[in-house]
Amino acid sequence: RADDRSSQGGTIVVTYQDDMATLDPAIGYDWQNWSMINSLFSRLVDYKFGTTEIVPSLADSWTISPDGLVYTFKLNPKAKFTNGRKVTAADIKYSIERSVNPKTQGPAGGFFHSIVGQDKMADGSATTISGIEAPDDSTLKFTLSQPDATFLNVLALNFASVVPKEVVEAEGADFGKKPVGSGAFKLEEWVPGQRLVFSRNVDYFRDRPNLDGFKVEIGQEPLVAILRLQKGEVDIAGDGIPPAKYLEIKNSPDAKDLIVDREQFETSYITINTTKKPLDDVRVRKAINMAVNKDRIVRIINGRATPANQVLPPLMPGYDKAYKGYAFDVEGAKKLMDEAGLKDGFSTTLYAMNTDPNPRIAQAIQQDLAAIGIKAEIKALAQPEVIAAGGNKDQAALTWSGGMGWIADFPDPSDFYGPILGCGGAIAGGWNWSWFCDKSFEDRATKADAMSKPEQKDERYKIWAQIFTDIQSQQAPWAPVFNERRVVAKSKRMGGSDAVYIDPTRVIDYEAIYTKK
Amino acid sequence: MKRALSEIARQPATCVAVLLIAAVVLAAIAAPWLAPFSPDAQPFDGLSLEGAPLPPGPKYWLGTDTLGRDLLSRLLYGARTSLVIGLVANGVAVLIGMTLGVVAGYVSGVVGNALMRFTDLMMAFPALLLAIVLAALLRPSLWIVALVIALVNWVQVARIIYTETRGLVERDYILAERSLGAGHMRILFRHIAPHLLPSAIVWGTLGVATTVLLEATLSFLGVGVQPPQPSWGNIIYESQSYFQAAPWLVFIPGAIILATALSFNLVGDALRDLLDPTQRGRG
Amino acid sequence: MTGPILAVRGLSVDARTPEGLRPVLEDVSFTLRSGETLCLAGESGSGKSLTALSVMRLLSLSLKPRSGSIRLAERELTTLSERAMRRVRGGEIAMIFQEPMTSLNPVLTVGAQIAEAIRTHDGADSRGARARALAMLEAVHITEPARRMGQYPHELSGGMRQRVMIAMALSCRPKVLIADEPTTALDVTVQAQILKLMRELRADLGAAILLITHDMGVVAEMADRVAVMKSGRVVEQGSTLDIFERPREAYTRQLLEAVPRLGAFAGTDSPPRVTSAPPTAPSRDPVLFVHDLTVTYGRAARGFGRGEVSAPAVKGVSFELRAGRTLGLVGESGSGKSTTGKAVLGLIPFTGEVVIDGVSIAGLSSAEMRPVRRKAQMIFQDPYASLDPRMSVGAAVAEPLTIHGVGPAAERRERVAMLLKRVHLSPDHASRYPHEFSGGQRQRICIARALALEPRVIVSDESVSALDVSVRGQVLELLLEVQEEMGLAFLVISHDMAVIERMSHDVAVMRGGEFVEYGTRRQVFENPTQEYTKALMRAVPVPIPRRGTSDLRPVLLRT
Amino acid sequence: MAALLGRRLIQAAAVLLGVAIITFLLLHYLPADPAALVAGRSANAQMIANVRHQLGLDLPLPLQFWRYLTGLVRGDLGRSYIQRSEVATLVMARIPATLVLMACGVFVEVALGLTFGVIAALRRNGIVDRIVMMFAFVGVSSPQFVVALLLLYVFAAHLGWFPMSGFGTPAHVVLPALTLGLLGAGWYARMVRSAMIDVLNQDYVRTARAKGLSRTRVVLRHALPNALLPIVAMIGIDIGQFMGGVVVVEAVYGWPGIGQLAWQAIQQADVPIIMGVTLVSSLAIVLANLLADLVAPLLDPRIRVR
Ligand SMILES: Nc1ncnc2c1ncn2[C@@H]1O[C@H](COP(=O)(O)OP(=O)(O)OP(=O)(O)O)[C@@H](O)[C@H]1O
Ligand SMILES: Nc1ncnc2c1ncn2[C@@H]1O[C@H](COP(=O)(O)OP(=O)(O)OP(=O)(O)O)[C@@H](O)[C@H]1O
Ligand SMILES: [Mg+2]
Ligand SMILES: [Mg+2]
Repeated sequence: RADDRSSQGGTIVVTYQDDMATLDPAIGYDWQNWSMINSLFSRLVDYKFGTTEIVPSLADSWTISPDGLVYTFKLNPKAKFTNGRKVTAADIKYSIERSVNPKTQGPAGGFFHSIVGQDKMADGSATTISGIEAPDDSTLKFTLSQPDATFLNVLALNFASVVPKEVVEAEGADFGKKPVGSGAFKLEEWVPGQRLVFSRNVDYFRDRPNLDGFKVEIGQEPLVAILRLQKGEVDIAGDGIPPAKYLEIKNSPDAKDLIVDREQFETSYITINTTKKPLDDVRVRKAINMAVNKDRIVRIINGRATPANQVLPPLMPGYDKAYKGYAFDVEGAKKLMDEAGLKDGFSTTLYAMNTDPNPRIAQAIQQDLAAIGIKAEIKALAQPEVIAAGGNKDQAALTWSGGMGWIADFPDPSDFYGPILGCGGAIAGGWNWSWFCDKSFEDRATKADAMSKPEQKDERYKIWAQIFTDIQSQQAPWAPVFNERRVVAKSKRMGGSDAVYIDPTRVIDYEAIYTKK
Repeated sequence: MKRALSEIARQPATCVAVLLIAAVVLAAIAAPWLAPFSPDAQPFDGLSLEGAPLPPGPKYWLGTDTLGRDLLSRLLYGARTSLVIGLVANGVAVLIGMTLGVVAGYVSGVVGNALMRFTDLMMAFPALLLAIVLAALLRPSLWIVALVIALVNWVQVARIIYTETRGLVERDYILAERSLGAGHMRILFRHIAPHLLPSAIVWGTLGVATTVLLEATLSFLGVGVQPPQPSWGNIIYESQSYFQAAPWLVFIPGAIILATALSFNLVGDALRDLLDPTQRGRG
Repeated sequence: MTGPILAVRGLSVDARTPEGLRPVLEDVSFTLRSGETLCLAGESGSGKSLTALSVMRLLSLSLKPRSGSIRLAERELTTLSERAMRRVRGGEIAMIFQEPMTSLNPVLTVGAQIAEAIRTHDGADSRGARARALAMLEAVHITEPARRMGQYPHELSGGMRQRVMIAMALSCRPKVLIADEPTTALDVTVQAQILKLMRELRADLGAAILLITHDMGVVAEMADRVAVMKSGRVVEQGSTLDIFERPREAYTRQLLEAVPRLGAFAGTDSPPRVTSAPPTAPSRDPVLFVHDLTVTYGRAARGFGRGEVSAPAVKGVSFELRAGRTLGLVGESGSGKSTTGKAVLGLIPFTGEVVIDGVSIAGLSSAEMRPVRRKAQMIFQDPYASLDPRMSVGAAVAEPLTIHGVGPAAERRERVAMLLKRVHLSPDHASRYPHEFSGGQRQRICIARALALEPRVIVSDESVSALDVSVRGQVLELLLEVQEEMGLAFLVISHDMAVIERMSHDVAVMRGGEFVEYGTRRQVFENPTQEYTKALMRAVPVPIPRRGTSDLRPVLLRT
Repeated sequence: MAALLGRRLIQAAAVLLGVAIITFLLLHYLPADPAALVAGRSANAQMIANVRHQLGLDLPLPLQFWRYLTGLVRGDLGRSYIQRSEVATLVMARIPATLVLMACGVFVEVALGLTFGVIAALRRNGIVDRIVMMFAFVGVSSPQFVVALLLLYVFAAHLGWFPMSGFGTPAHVVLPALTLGLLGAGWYARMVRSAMIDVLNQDYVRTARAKGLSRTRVVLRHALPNALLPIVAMIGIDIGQFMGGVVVVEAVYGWPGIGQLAWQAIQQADVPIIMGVTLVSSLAIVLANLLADLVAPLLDPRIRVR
């Protein structure tokens, strides 16, 4: 569009309801702070805006040893922290170790599992990770215990962001409130419960972001945020458009200027506790898969998603176009129930988060299950309680993942296996709420991840696709329901491709978005 | 009794109120027969193609909710829950409040004092928390929510009643009763409690609506009635943010709650005048 | 003298009742010249207060003037605009009310309340107003006027409060002062002072006084002319002398006879008998024996454990009371009469010895007290306050029977019927509620309730002082009657010497919580040893019109 | 006076301790595992255990409580699980906003309540009275969230008289305070009405009128102060009832107060914050009642301790 030319500068207003948790890259791990942390700090490698393609960042260049076990990075000399100090290899080593260090109480530890010595660091028996070496200020060398195709993706995670040791030690636990990084923006002001003000980092080592800065207003009720957005008081409503307002906006004349609606690496599903009678019977699990009327559920959320038939979202490499999953088939489901000897059904509980639209979806599921004789009592609770229930082997039988649906940390199918379908996640407090742990699949998974060479990429994806397809068709530990599209509401003056508002890995690319002339 | 009826008959407003209450109670009892649909049924045509709830129309008289369920049917069934909450829970709350208030006010000294401190504690205590924990520990049910509400709402009443009682015990006729050798129980229940009835009624009726709404908050937190069981409170609560897109989902139940509460209030006032012999033959 | 300052002509007022309008004032007419005192006399409910309120145009909404004219000098008040009327109120016509306790605003200082009146009418600035308020307080002979200015009503005694009311009323030098039972709620001694004060002030200010009272003694003492009211009408009107010496109406005569005359029973040891019942042989052993009784309030935790220990309200009181006899307890307000009465029935904690019919009640549990309660009963000052307004009269009378589980319901009903007859009420009153009775009837109900258990002792605390003369006589009769028939022992508490004289065999005079004088009626009344006793007796207004305005009796004891 | 104050202070402390204990117990049974939450989605058993140890959640309950108490004495409310910063600072940062909101809320409540209560009393059983009481009732029985949104749509979004959300200028506080006050105003109107009716029948009101005072003066100077006595005690109680409303109002109007913090903490099972907020609000309530007890004597000389 003609007017859609990037204008350097300008500051914008972004709103969220919840208070900002923390901006500490070793800890921050939610929707809200992910993109801000991303813009405050920099990492060895990064993604090209709006894509999943790895590009150099702190690292100018890198080499991978033939066996795929040693990664060596050359750092960009221009990189500086916002406190003026140069970024050195030691900083990066320190930062990653910090992420793994249990004292940090961060969620990141697991991601770096393939680095030699991560385990010792994680259980507190070592104070450094032997697999990370900084021979000189501008060279960094990682040694892996086994080849890992996703290692570069891991290094592109916020958890691998570089932080200045001296500041971290000075601030201690408050670093998350007074972050200092080497990213595109820096934090100017943080008024708890009210706003955070970010401004452009003038001596950013990569090309400057378009915006001079952005202001994040928190405690903003989504409905009100949309109202303000319509009045032009707000540029991005971070919590998206609440269901109550969606249709109104969508059908309004200037919808196309206001709404960014894009697919993401997301699947919303029902976990079926494979250890709980009678759900341990695969036929029952298949019956459940057939019973759920996904089209209607999608309609309930105003078509803001596409029905899902498998674990992986369509965007994800390894998505099996051939596999159609279980079609909606009440009769078939009933038959399976018969075979399982449950002609007159059984009663169970369905956990779900208590924020709209999840209770509604849960009720839709409840009705569908009732149709095949499964009486599901709904427990609509706050997120932590649902997570606790799911992470407790003998509590949650069925759990609707909506609102907490699995969103990939990086664009690789393996990310959909480990924590949520692998044995590693099937622990008290873990996220494998189906408690699905099958040795044969474990082995296939580790094998697949070992194929780290670039040329093996496509083959590897094929293997993963097979794994997920088999899991569903043989074991059906999940009933995938839909792949939710992310919807962001932005003011008319905001420019930039949809991709930078709904970035597959960063959520919002504060570096890339801009205001129109 | 006859007097009662004639009294009420003299005030048209009260008559309307009585009829309305009767209607609500009837609706609650006869819901299965009156409701055109099952309250939980989510017919496919209950939502527009875009998934929007349907406004009142020929098929769904009061429209449908955000799951495409018939609002009328849900309101009819919801009456059951909400009556229990608004009457039983609220009633129990007032009862507890009265008992504690009266006792605290009557037995001055250590016991009374202790009771008031306990009231203070309850007043300072975050009720929602209790609710959440109960929600998770117990199997949520209508009776839990009733319990919680009772536990939450008695405090104010106790406070008010307490001060009133303190005034009453100074009165001469209480002394007269004691000089006749009346026991404490007799004085408390035959000679003090009746005089507190007016305030009890006022607070009771004022409480109807508030408790019905409070129930919704609690269901949201997971205590008490869980979906799909309807209650007037959670019908509003579920869709309160839709009040622009689907006003009928908020304002129809809202109006019903209000009307019911108002009726109870009117009847309560009438009742108060009836039960007060000193009102007899006065203007 | 010139024409009347206040002239009321054919005043009629209706009360709005559910059944429609009910006349409460019918064609009331009278005139008032400046400098003169007109008394409105008549029994309770005869319309005295309504007349006064009509003049002030302060009738409550449930009352509606029908017809009549009220002229203040040349001005017609009934048609005056509300603003103009406001200038009249307090400015030209001021009013004093019956209840000094409740007629002053509890949260404002005395000074403020008086000054307010002055400012509203004379537009004085606050300093000026306060100065004049102070002057007024001096004028009403209140002790330490300067200090009173800053005090709150509850810190003053009844007498003081009434003085404040008067100061407030006269602060704007009104032409007319309406006093509605200004002394009824006060002690005799205080009453005497207030009446004297009003006489003085009338002399100084030359204001005309419309004095409302049902006490013919007061009338005789104050009035130049009298208007007698009965059920909303003025039945007789004339100079005080005429009314007293040549009453035309039977009702007027009845009023005059009802007035107890102190010394009427001089020379007798026991009150004249009213029944033909054989006199009970005075038994040796006392029904009530009290030794060294002392009561101190404020020990028990009151309210939130607050309560400072105060000086004893009753100190070392001893007396004994035998069957069929009456001990009269007299003394000024606050002297400890009621406290004594409550204590001997164990209604309040006390120290010392109290023996009722052989049982010492000191430190008995409420359970142990029960049997004793059957033997000793109490009749309270305010019959309305001492009846549960939400309980039918029948139930109230049956209450003691129910409490002590006497007989089956049916029998109780009979007993109640009998008791009601006993106190000259009809049994079918049982289903009515207290507010549906007159003061006298209510007191009868209380008596019936007290008699229900056929007690040996009855403590009667000011049982008749709330009733007006005509009724009072009947109730006293009733009490004597039941005493003679049932051989009861009475402890009669009153601040009215006449009542004491009429009722008692023995008399005790209380002051500051102690017996200052204790002896047979004859001793105490015919040759009192204490100056205080004499003062009490002198203070009783005598229903003999006084000629001239000079003050015959010295006024004692400043409040 | 001092003695009384002292005693009430001790009682207050006792109440707070009680609240602390109960809350702590309840939170212990809160069915959410902080350790797991903190450790995150991809944690293994080992890591969760580590975190649990770090947070001291593996200690026996009494010891945990003791630690908390000792911290409390030092004014240390612990650190938030989610936000990782000190609860004390988080709460403190929120208090001013909530205080402002509450103060204004109470003001609106009392102002409206008094005005309409008095009007109703003066016109008792008249049509005005009926209408006022009717509205009072509607106020009491309407869902606050909806009221809040309605006001916001009408006065902020459409008429644009007030800002839609935020905090700072007086204009910001109007709508939140109004929403918060409307509910309570109903209660007050009712109580003031009955209190006023009582007082208006008192002898001293008649006396005041007999003095020739104007009606307004009689009402404002003589009747109202007496009618206020019972109301003051109510305001004390009220603060407690306010908390619920505060949550809703703050959420809708983006008011940066305790309510939002509390609600979010509950939604995130952020135990230390819940604990802190509970204690602070309890403190507020206790203080409010204390204040009411201390103010009463100022209004009513009869209960002044001499
Ligand atoms: N507000 C009212 N509404 C209806 N009737 C009333 C009202 N006030 C007084 N009355 C009636 O008017 C009559 C006269 O009352 P009023 O107060 O004048 O008697 P009173 O002579 O002053 O008696 P007392 O000596 O007891 O003061 C009584 O029968 C009373 O019941
Ligand atoms: N409940 C109480 N608490 C504290 N002090 C009291 C109480 N009742 C009475 N008093 C005080 O005890 C003293 C005696 O009071 P009491 O009522 O016995 O006097 P009284 O002779 O009955 O006066 P009256 O003739 O007005 O009835 C008074 O000084 C009074 O202030
Ligand atoms: Mg009178
Ligand atoms: Mg007395």
